[in-house]
Amino acid sequence: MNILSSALLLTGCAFLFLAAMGIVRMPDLYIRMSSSSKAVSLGVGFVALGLAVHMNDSGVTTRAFLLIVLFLLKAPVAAHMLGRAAYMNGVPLWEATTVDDMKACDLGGAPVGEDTAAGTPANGG
Amino acid sequence: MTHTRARSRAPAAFTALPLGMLALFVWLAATGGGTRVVGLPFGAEALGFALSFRLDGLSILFGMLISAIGVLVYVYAASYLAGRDDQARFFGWLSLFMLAMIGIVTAENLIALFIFWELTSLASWFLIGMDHERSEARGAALQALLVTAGGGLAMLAGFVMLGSMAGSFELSAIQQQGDAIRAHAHYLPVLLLVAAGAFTKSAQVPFHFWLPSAMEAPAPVSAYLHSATMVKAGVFLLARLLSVLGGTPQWVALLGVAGAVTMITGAVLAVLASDIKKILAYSTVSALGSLVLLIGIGSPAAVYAAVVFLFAHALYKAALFMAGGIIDHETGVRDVERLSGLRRSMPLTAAAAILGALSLVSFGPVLSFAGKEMVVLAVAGVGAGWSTLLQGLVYTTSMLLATAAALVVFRPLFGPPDPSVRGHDPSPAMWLPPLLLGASGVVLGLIPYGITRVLLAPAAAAIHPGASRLHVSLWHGVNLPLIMAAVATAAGVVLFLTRSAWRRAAGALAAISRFGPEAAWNALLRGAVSYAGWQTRVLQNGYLRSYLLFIIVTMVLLVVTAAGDGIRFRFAINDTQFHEIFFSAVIVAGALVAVRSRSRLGSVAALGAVGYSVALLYILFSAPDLAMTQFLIETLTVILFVLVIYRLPRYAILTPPAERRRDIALCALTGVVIAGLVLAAAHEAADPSLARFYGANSLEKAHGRNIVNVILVDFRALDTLGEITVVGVAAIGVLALLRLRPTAAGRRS
Amino acid sequence: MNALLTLPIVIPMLGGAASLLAWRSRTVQRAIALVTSAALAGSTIALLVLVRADGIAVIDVGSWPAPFGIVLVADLFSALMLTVSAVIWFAVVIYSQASMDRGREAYGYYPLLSFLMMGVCGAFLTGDLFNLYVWFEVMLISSFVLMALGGERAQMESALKYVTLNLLSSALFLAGVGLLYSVTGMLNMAALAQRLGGVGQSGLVSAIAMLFLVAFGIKAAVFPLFFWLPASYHTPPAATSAIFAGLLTKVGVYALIRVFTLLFVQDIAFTHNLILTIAGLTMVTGVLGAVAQNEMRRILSFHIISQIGYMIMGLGLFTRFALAASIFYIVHHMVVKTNLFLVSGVVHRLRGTYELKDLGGLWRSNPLLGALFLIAAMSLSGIPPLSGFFAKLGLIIAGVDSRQFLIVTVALVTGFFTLFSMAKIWNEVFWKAAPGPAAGGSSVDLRMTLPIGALAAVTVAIGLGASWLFDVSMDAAAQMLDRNAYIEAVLR
Amino acid sequence: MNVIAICFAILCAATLLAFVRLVKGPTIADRVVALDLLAIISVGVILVYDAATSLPVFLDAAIVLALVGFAGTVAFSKYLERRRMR
Amino acid sequence: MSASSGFLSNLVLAVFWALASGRVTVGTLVVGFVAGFATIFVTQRATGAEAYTYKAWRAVILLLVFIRELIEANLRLAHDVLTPTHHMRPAIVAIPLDARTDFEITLLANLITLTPGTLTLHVADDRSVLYIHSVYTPDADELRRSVKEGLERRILELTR
Amino acid sequence: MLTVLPLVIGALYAMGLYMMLRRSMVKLIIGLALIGHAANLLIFVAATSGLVRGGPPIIAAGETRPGPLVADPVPQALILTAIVIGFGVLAFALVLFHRTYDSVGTDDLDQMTTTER
Amino acid sequence: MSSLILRTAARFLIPLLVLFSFYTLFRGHNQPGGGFAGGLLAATAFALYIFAWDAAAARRALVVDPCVLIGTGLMLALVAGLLPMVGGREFLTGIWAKLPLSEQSGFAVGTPVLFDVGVYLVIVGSSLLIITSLTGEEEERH
Ligand code: NA
Ligand code: NA
Repeated sequence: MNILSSALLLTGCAFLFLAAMGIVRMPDLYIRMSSSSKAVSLGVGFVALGLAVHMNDSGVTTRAFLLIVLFLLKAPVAAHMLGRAAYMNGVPLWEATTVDDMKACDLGGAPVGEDTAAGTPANGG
Repeated sequence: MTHTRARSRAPAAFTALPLGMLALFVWLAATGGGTRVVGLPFGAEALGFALSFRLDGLSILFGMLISAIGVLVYVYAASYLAGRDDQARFFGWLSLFMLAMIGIVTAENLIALFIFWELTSLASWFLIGMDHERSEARGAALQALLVTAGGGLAMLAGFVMLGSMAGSFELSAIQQQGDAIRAHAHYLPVLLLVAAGAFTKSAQVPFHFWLPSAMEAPAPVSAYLHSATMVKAGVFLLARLLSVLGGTPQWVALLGVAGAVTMITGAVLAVLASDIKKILAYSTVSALGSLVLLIGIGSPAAVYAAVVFLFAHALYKAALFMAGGIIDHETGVRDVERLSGLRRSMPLTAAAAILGALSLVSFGPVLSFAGKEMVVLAVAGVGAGWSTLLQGLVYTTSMLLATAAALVVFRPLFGPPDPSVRGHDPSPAMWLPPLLLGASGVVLGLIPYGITRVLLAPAAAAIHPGASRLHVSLWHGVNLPLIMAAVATAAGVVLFLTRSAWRRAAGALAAISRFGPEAAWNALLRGAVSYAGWQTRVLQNGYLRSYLLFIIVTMVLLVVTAAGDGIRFRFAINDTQFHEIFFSAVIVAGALVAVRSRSRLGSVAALGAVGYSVALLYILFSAPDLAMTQFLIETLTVILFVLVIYRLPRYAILTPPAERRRDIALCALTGVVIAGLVLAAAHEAADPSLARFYGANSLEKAHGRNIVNVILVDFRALDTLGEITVVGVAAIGVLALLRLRPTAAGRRS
Repeated sequence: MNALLTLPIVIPMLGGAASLLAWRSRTVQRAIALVTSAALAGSTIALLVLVRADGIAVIDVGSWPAPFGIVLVADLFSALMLTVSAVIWFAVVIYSQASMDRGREAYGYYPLLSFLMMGVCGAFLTGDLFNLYVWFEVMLISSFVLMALGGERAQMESALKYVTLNLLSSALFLAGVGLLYSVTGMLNMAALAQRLGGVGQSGLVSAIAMLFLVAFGIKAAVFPLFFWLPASYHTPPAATSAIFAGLLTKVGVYALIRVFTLLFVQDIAFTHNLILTIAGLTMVTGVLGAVAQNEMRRILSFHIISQIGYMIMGLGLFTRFALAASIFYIVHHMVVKTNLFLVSGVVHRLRGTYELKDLGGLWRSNPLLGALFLIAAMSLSGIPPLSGFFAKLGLIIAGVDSRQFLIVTVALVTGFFTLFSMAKIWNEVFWKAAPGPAAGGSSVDLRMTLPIGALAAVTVAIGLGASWLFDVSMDAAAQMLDRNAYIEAVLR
Repeated sequence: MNVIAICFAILCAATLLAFVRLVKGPTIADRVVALDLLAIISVGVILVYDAATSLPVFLDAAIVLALVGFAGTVAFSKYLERRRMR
Repeated sequence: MSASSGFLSNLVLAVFWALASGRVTVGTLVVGFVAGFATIFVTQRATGAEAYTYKAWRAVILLLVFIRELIEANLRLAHDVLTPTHHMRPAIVAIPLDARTDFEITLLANLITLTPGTLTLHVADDRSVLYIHSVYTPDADELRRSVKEGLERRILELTR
Repeated sequence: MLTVLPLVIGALYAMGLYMMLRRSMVKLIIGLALIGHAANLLIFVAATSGLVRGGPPIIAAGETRPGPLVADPVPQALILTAIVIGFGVLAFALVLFHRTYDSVGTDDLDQMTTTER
Repeated sequence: MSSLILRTAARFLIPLLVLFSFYTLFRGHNQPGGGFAGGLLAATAFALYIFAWDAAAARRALVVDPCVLIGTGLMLALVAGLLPMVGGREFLTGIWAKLPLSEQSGFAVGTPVLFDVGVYLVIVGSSLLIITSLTGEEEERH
């Protein structure tokens, strides 16, 4: 394990850890997704690079690149889809949010709280 | 029960069968002598069953009786049932009965005997139930079937035990080992079981109640099955096994008591009844009782008496039933108190009835008189104090039977003609058979020598070798039995004349029948049905949870008791790394979240996490194919869950806490048990030759480096063939479930 | 020999796959079903003749030698079961052509039936324990779909319970296979039979045996694991219940017998006495369940359970004669029980109901149906000379010879109550006058009466030919008890 | 070799955090994000494991998981959309 | 000669290079591509491949700009995640779009989402507006300008 | 791990069975899924090679046999089959439960006793 | 209500997924993959197609009716099993033919590969049938 691959692996894992911290600490869903989707692509990117360097094998390298490209494409699309759906579902924005230009188009539905804390008291069953 | 009197051509075809049988037995009797065993190449050797027949004096006597009376019954029935659309069905069952009855009396192999025995019960069920639209007929038929079949099952057990004791079901083999069997530890149970079969068939108390209710059957059936033949099957069986099971104190006591009690009970009930067929039925019960008593005594005299009495009884009782049938058929009335003065309008039927009644009284120039005498002599021969009691019982019975005879004959025929009850003699086919039977009682009584030498003596000898030296004669000179018979008959007539006094008082006696055996039997059945209802409600209660509990508890109990102490564990934590334990913990934690989560989607997401962690474990322990498939399947499962669950309601039901604690405890225990098993199994060193073989041949023979995939598509391709079928069928199932809905109109569920 | 052993699996699969390809056309599917079921009947009979002549037939699937590949093994017991199953399938296919509604036929009734048979035949033939699990799953998923096909509410509810309880059984089965592999490193039954004796911890093998007892006990519907059966068998159409009644539980019984004669014979005092107790309890609870019912098919469903008690009684007694009696009993019962359900289907077609209180008058309107019902019902009740009598006789003789008088008594008492409830059906459905106007005509499609008649004829034939079948059963039992013969045949 | 151990430790911590969000929720979308992150962390674990064992064999599993994880998230999003419209 | 045909010729050159070097591997192909680009760049006037080289250059710049923003925002966000106090002022901003085609809008949206702190929420049905949730938006107009000037312009240069 | 995994298996069986005993259909099917995982892990632990790290049963390029320290491929093949079968059956069960809810109107299993009363 | 971004991405991703699914199928014999993984990947691709557009479009795009796909797959697996029996070998025996490509990456074609393709078709057909039935039924609701 040479220095470069170790470094890459560690930074990759660090970014993944950051992503995890992000989704726990951030106040609302959208900020969590913002912080996690970037860290995720960087995180996996670095780890994949680290692996490619460590293995130094063309097959591995190409597949690592394929993985990185995949992530660069899928992460934003997934984040976008989820963000949009969450917004349409009335997932609340953090109160510090200043402007909401999207309120104009009637996408935002009333917060349907099946699973929200405010949902009716479902029980263990 | 009047029927249109359409003249139907007598179905001659059917009568051919009894005639043929009669011819056969006449030929057999003629060429008689000794015991001939004829085996047919049929049966199941491994089961010890062979269709072999024994033709000796006893079987020929019964065969003759069955076929002779059979001919007369067929002729009688042809016109009795004229105009009914189910005649063919009737004669079908009657023929099945006759052949089966002949089968019983000629069977050499106990299993063959049992087969014929059950067939007679089956035929009797259908014959009693001919008028199956009437619920009374159905009830009577079912009762008869169940009582006799129930007894039959016990008898089967007896036969099987007897067969295993003797090493064969062949009577000849069994009869040779009489002493060994009598001394065998299982002698008493065998006796009781065989007796159960005989007593139910031959309507001994307390199993007698089915016979009177079997009178729902048409007259020919009552005349044939429930007097002359079928009910005698039990007596025949006991006679047949006398040499094997007889002679022991238990035999004598069991048959003696049962016979005596049945004899007297039958007689008493006969005089209390007013329906002509019921009276005759009870008198038959009494006759069967005396026959069982005689077989119980088992002395040569008793055996001979039984043979003579049995033969005589078959003739006159069939005659009386046929006569009774004609009266019922013509006038539609069966109550003796309302019948009166029919001798003028139905002279020939009256003649038959009188002859029959005479034999029923068994006093005067009739064969049954000789039989009665021999019964008295046999009973007298019994040692110790018993003979006086038994003689007393015999005379009381003959007194009561005399009264019964009077009831049946005197008022209906000799009373003043009653304009409201009209009737006249039917066609000769109906009155000739009873007349012949009645007359034969007298003729054979006067000159018994022919019948004795040809039939009765050989039959008695077949039952008990010592019986062959005796002889039958009408006239033994004026001796005590003669005087006593006269006194009994007279007393019977007196009793008849004073019947109006005691019959009303005796009506109260009928009330006790509520506690009689029939009531007990019905209570038993009702009890069984209600218990069945309760048990099914408790076990099959419809709650899926209770079914699951049954399974889990059974599994845990069985596994724990089976494991006992024969299990060893070995705990080894040292070889694990942190992240492996961590992901295992994630699996358990994920499952816990899925269990406790309030929201369905929360549970599904947690389930997804569990699935992913399991896949990670597969990665960590070198199973790439597995992990890949698990990731794919887990995601598709989560997607399916989402698509389906989204329409289901939220969790709304809370099971009571006590129940939840119980479930938690039970499931925890199950988890411990399974974990224990896995640990113990891991402790056993297993032979890795499969893995070695696959490793060696995967590339060279199967052209593949990925051993797991090679196993799936080559080494164990049959598994995969089945597996893809499962997936294919599941998919069709999903399509069918979603697309095929019950059309509101089309479907009556 | 190679083809004969493979055909029972290939023919149904071909039929099923071809039917899927002909998904759009009902008539083609019906034709395929007829052809394949006839072909299967032919090939299984040929296999039976072969096995009867040359003894155990074995082939290594994929030419991989045992214990590495999967083997297909046909001893007399499996060949017998295959033949009877094929005959039943053929009968039910013909019956279904007349009785099955258009909707179900359009949504895969025939391919599902074929795949069910594939699972059943596979289960009877395989010599590999995990492969048996796979065939069980093929059989089960097909039965799940057949049970729910049509989507009526009653079907849904009962299918739910049927699926859940059988899935639990499969999970236990899988656990059992995993444990056995962990202990012996083998999946081939012959190899397992060799190695199980050598396992150090005796308690462990018995415990694993109990897992199999429960797993197969659920599939065979023994006490106290049978609840799925009465809850579900009376909801699908009659043809479906008929093939379920004839086959499903029998595969469970086959598996129990196979596993407790070949693999788990180390602790017979415990396991087989336990099986005997279970047999007795199954008989009693089953027949009492039937006595308590007043709907024709529920009565018949409970009878399946009580009859299963007889089949595993032979296993519990564990002598050659007892096992032979069990095999005879299974063959007899498969035919009779299928027939009774087919008859109930005709009754429903004539009167539109299965409730006894609303039925009646069929003895007058359909005497032939009555006669055929009588043959099956009386055979079930053990009335001679039909097959049921010799089956029960064999077991009673076996019981008496082994001095097990309690189970013999229970068997006889159960026989009594079986007769009681069969007579009840006869009284209510056939003898009693039809209450109210006789709803529905009295003419029945020949394609429904023909299979019933044929199966009734088979029942009579088994009765009259009891000697031949019992001898075959005795040889089959001998083969099963001679574990070394099986092991040598497979691991040659 | 301790680099791999540290990586695993970090990834375990990340998994724990993602798990916390999965449990807390509160909305479905949060759980989906958590589940998606768990999938991605699993990809990370696979890659690190590949590095540890120097066997490229598991890389395909990682690619499959990446593709499939995406499909799962999209499925949840479509579910959320439909729920609002209903 | 259009940009795409220029790209095609570049690929062909890369293949020749790999074949020339005897081993067709990923490594030789990449080197071949760079060499191919260099030759096209040098001979662009003669071969008229200006469109291709211009766009290729633009693509490289876009990539560099994106990477710069990526790293800068990640650091800011990482800081914010780790420190207890949040400095975020999130907002949902509507950005009028000049991009028209599917590819342009999707590329822009994805790049915006990828750059930390911003998440594309919705594209208006008439494709006139893009709604972005941004974590740090002290001034909405400033954000619109930086997006339009930064990423959108460079994408349009590439695609138009 | 040969001790940790059996405990996980036991826990999964316990929780799966507990969920199956609940009155809600959804919990029942989640229980079935958990038990599915448990049964698969049970076979995985049964490997004759024990739990091998970094030894996938794949023959390396240039070799004709797998290395010495390789995981037992048999359980992996069995589990793969069991997983796919489990998926098929679970998919059907899911749709069946959904259709049952449609026709019965509730997902409370205690209300589904009509076919047996 | 489907999103433009998803559709554009799908236009690129779905072909990639399908390509990867064939890749997984055909290398399955030597590398992790095979009929199951390949089939499930193709099913995932199709699921994406449904989410990007809608179930009705998906069914139209699907040339073959899933039931027929399943039938073909089963038939193919059966044929792969029966072929060796023509030569007298046992059911499902692997019969191999060596295509003259270079030794190292020689592409051997045998009945097990055909069998694996059968598995692939059944898995794809079944998954599609399940997903289209569920999503189709879903859309009928609205
Ligand atoms: Na082990
Ligand atoms: Na961003």
